[in-house]
Amino acid sequence: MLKLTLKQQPTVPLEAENISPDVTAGLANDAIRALHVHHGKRMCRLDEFFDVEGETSDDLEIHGDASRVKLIGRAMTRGRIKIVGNAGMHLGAYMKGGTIEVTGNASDWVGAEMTNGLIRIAGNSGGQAGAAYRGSLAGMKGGTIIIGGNAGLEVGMRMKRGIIVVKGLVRDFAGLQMKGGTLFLLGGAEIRTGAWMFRGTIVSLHPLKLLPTFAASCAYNPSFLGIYAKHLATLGISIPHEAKDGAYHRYCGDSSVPGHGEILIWKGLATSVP
Amino acid sequence: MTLTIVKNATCTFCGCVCDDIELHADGVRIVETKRACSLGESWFKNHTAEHLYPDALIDGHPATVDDAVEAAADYLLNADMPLVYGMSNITCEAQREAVSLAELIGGVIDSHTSL
Amino acid sequence: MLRITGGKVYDPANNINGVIKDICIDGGKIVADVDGGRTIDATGMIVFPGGVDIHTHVAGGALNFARALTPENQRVAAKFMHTKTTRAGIGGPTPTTFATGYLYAGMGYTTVVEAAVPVLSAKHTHEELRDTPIVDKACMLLMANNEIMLDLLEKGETERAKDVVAWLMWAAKVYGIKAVNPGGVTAWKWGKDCKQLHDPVPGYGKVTPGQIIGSLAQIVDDLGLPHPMHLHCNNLGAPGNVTTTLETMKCLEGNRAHMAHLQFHAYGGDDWHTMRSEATQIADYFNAHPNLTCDAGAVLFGNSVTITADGPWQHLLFQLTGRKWGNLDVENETGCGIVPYTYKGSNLVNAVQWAVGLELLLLITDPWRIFLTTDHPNGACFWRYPEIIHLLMNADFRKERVKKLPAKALQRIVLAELDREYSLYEIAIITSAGPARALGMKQKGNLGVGADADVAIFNQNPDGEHMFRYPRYVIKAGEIAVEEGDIKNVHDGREFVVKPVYDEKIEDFLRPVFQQQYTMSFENYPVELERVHGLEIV
Amino acid sequence: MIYWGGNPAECHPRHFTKYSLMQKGKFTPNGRKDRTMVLVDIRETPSAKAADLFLQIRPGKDFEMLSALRAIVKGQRVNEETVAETGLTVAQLQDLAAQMKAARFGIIFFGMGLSMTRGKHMNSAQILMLAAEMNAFTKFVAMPMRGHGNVTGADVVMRYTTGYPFGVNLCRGYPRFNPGEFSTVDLLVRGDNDACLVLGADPGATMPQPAIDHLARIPTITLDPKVTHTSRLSRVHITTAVTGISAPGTAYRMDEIPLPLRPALKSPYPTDEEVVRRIRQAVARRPAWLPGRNGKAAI
Repeated sequence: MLKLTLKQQPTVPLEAENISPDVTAGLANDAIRALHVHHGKRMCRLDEFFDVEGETSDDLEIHGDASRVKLIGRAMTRGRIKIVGNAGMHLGAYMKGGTIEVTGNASDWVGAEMTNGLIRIAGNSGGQAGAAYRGSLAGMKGGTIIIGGNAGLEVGMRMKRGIIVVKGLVRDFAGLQMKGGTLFLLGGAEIRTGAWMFRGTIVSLHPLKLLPTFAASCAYNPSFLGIYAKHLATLGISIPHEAKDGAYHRYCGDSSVPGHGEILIWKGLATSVP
Repeated sequence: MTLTIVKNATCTFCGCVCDDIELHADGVRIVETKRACSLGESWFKNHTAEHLYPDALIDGHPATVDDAVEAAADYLLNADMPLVYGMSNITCEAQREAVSLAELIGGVIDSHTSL
Repeated sequence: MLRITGGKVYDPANNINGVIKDICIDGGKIVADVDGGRTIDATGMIVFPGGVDIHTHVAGGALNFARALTPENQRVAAKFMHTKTTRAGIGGPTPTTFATGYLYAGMGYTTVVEAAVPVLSAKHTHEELRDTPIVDKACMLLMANNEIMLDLLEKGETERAKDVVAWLMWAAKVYGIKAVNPGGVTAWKWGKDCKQLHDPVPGYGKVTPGQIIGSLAQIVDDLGLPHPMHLHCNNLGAPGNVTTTLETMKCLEGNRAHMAHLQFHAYGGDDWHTMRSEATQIADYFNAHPNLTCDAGAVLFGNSVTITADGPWQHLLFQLTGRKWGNLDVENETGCGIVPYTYKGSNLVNAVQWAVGLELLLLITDPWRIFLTTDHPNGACFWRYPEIIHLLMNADFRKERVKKLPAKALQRIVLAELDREYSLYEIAIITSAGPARALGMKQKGNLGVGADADVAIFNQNPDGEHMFRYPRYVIKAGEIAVEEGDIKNVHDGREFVVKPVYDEKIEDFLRPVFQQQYTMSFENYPVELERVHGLEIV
Repeated sequence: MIYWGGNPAECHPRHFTKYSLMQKGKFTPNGRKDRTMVLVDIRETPSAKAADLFLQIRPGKDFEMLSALRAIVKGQRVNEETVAETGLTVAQLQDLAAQMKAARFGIIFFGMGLSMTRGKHMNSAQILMLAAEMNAFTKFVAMPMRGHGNVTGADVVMRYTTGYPFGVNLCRGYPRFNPGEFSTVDLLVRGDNDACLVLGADPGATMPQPAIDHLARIPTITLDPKVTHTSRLSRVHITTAVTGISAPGTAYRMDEIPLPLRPALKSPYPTDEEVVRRIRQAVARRPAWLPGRNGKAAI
């Protein structure tokens, strides 16, 4: 395992797309120390900011408050990154495989436009997790993002495939312009959830304030949730899906687009139809 | 004193940028505006050609423009991530210079649009 | 002073076909001989006059709007780093101004014509051209939907219309006149289009697209402009538009005209399902009518952005693609639509479009009358021209490509049957000598004594694409601008502007009309001379 | 003609008379009489007097109402109860949709009441999409009502030089764009910059406090015709001539039409253009910063 310890807080954001198993694996520690990072406009050596210890491998651990270190694990295809602390923007953006774990919080654009792999944030995340960058046609196209705490704006914007689970509260525009995939909101959402969604599924365990362009279609026990529940159970997440408590209100929309997305709101907590 | 009359002047107070204004100026201030709206009129009349402010300030003290320009260049070039911001009340020619400067100092450049 | 020695020279304007001879340069011009100075040993290389792009969209309000509309293209496009000599920029379908200059020069092109400028935003176009380095520039003024013009044609006042056109040209500081979907863009302000050449334009009683085309071509000829009317026909891109195109060409008999991006106007069939190539029909007519020139407007597969003053067509394309759409209406003058588009080899319609561009280039027999363009960025990006050159020079390679098209497409095109291969001499004509002649730019597109010293030198290579993508040297105005892919010397290009003769009294007619119809002051309307950088009045 | 979240009567006083509502046109010979004007806003501003129809919506409900309107235009279903929460009824929206479709040429001007409230650029995107979709029925366009004088010019210039309209990061030597990451308020609130050049703006008076605090912490340089709040927290202030009054040049109207400036006064101060050029030249005299040629595009 390779261990990077942040020894000096960057004064301006540090861009470190070279912190990725794809780059470091197979390199001697001295070569890793000499990798480039960008401190604002200056190109620096990695060891100006990080102590490098341990053996080179696919397994990377980062210690310290890396909340100003951007682009960790950008486009990684394999291996594991564990961040003991916080992570900066674009964590695992364009990720194609492997695992990223964060014990603290992450910033915006976690797993943006990722195609595969697993990202797990224990704390809160910023906005645009699994989203499309501005102008892009599609956000995440595969893989899984699990956020233990709250999340910001536009989570899952334009996502096409894959799963996002947020245990805490998400802010506005969750699942904005969603084209597919599944978004689990275990802690509810603020407003405008599923705006402009074409396809895909948003599952919420809390009542949601929906846009006027979503229409109630029915209440039922979606059998497909059983398959998701089984998969999510392996990641330590449970969702109600059994016959006794697994009933959901189903809404479809967004009719302004017009789209064929669905929002499932768990009946257990939804005392009245929103 | 004779008045300078400028026809088809352009008002840059709001986004309409009306270009049919007539201005009468006495060398120091604009004394009359024709066709300008109330906002435009006060915009034109509130600015004079008087030397009301120091040419430049460094750390709050009056300084020459030359010294201020050198100080600015040092600060911006030495910074790791300088920011150039504003640009909505300056001319396109100045904006063009600002982009060129931002490139030279390796910074971020942004306008009011992002607000 | 500079001497290029040992290279095989292709200078079609002077009938020089692959002769090894020296080219000497002094004071930015080609001269008979020089004494001293640097010598470039071009042994094993070919020497071309610098490329001339007769129809491209590289500056102006519409293109700039497209830049804002497509950050996703910029994000993945080639990046131009800030260096000691060059400015930062971005390539892709809508390159930044600095990158545009570097990209053109990097491909051996030294003159470009921005093909669509409205008077109202001409100031802006010139600002952008000022920041487009190295290459020389000229622009075409959008005229066929100008309401003042149409009103005059409606009343039959063609003499006055001629003065108005001349005045507007000088006001906008342009080189030529462009007509886009005559009448159709005006109709678009009503949400309509002009599909029939001889039906009145919506909002008018008498004037028809056919009449606009005829009158404007006559005006351009009467004014004696160096370049004929530059025409984008009605019904662009629509299946079956070959009828309109042929009718249009008939309206032009007796006048000169340049048919822009002819590829988009050579389709048969009744709808998208039956669309087929009519390149043969178009080429047959075209070959028999020497009053016409054209450019290909070829399509290549890949990501692009379509930008055209043809507003109604763009709305249709927006509905077809369901992607983004930008629309600009320019007061009384013209309009514009912008839709990002991806041409796919697997798509039947796109496959036909790809073939039609090449078919026209191969079926039109006189290379002096058809020029290489992609209607950048509509059909493909200009920096992909070398790919087309390779397709033209190598029939085997082309036929391999044709085989990859959907089987259905093969029944709709004739490309598979065409064996013609372009020679280097012919390539020099369609990329440089021909467009320069059609533009009436005598100092461009040739290497004769007195011509501008714009020279492109390529390592000879059987792979045409590779050869033309990476020139060994590019010389602009006598200075080495590009050496082995590196930008060596960045200087500002010039801009060519025509000052046609008009009756000064026309301002007395225009001023009241203008004050009634425009939101801008008449005095602030013309482009000031000092705004045009490197101005050269022709 | 629809004005949405704007108050032209007070903020763009000549908009009605010179550009939009009152002007007589070739196809609208009777000026105002040939037009229908709708105002959508959260309160009855003086602009409402000019309107044929005033629709008062509840604050922060623009997005919801626009969603419903887009659906209604397309003949889709909407939820009556949630529409009612916007302060309007489905019937009112249906009537608005019908009027819009009946127009020969429709235009929506949207102001900061829309683009600066919760949802921000999504609200603008929503209204632009509505206008685009209206073209299936009749001719329709939409345009933002830009506030500050030459903010449009800044967009235009940045687009052709860098490819992006605002918030452009040149730290890696080529332009990058990501609103929210490289936009000023976010940068300053996070404390990401270590120097700032302010050109003709007064963030010290208008921005959130954490952003102002950061500007005071780092070397800030301000160019302005007056000594402003920002000047007072700056290390360097340079007084400049006033755009259009004593400084010549070009400004863009909100529809991206460039206009020449004709200054009536001669300023004792240099222009912004001149000062920025002098700073650039001063930077160029120092050892150059050049970007590291490292790898591929980061974002």
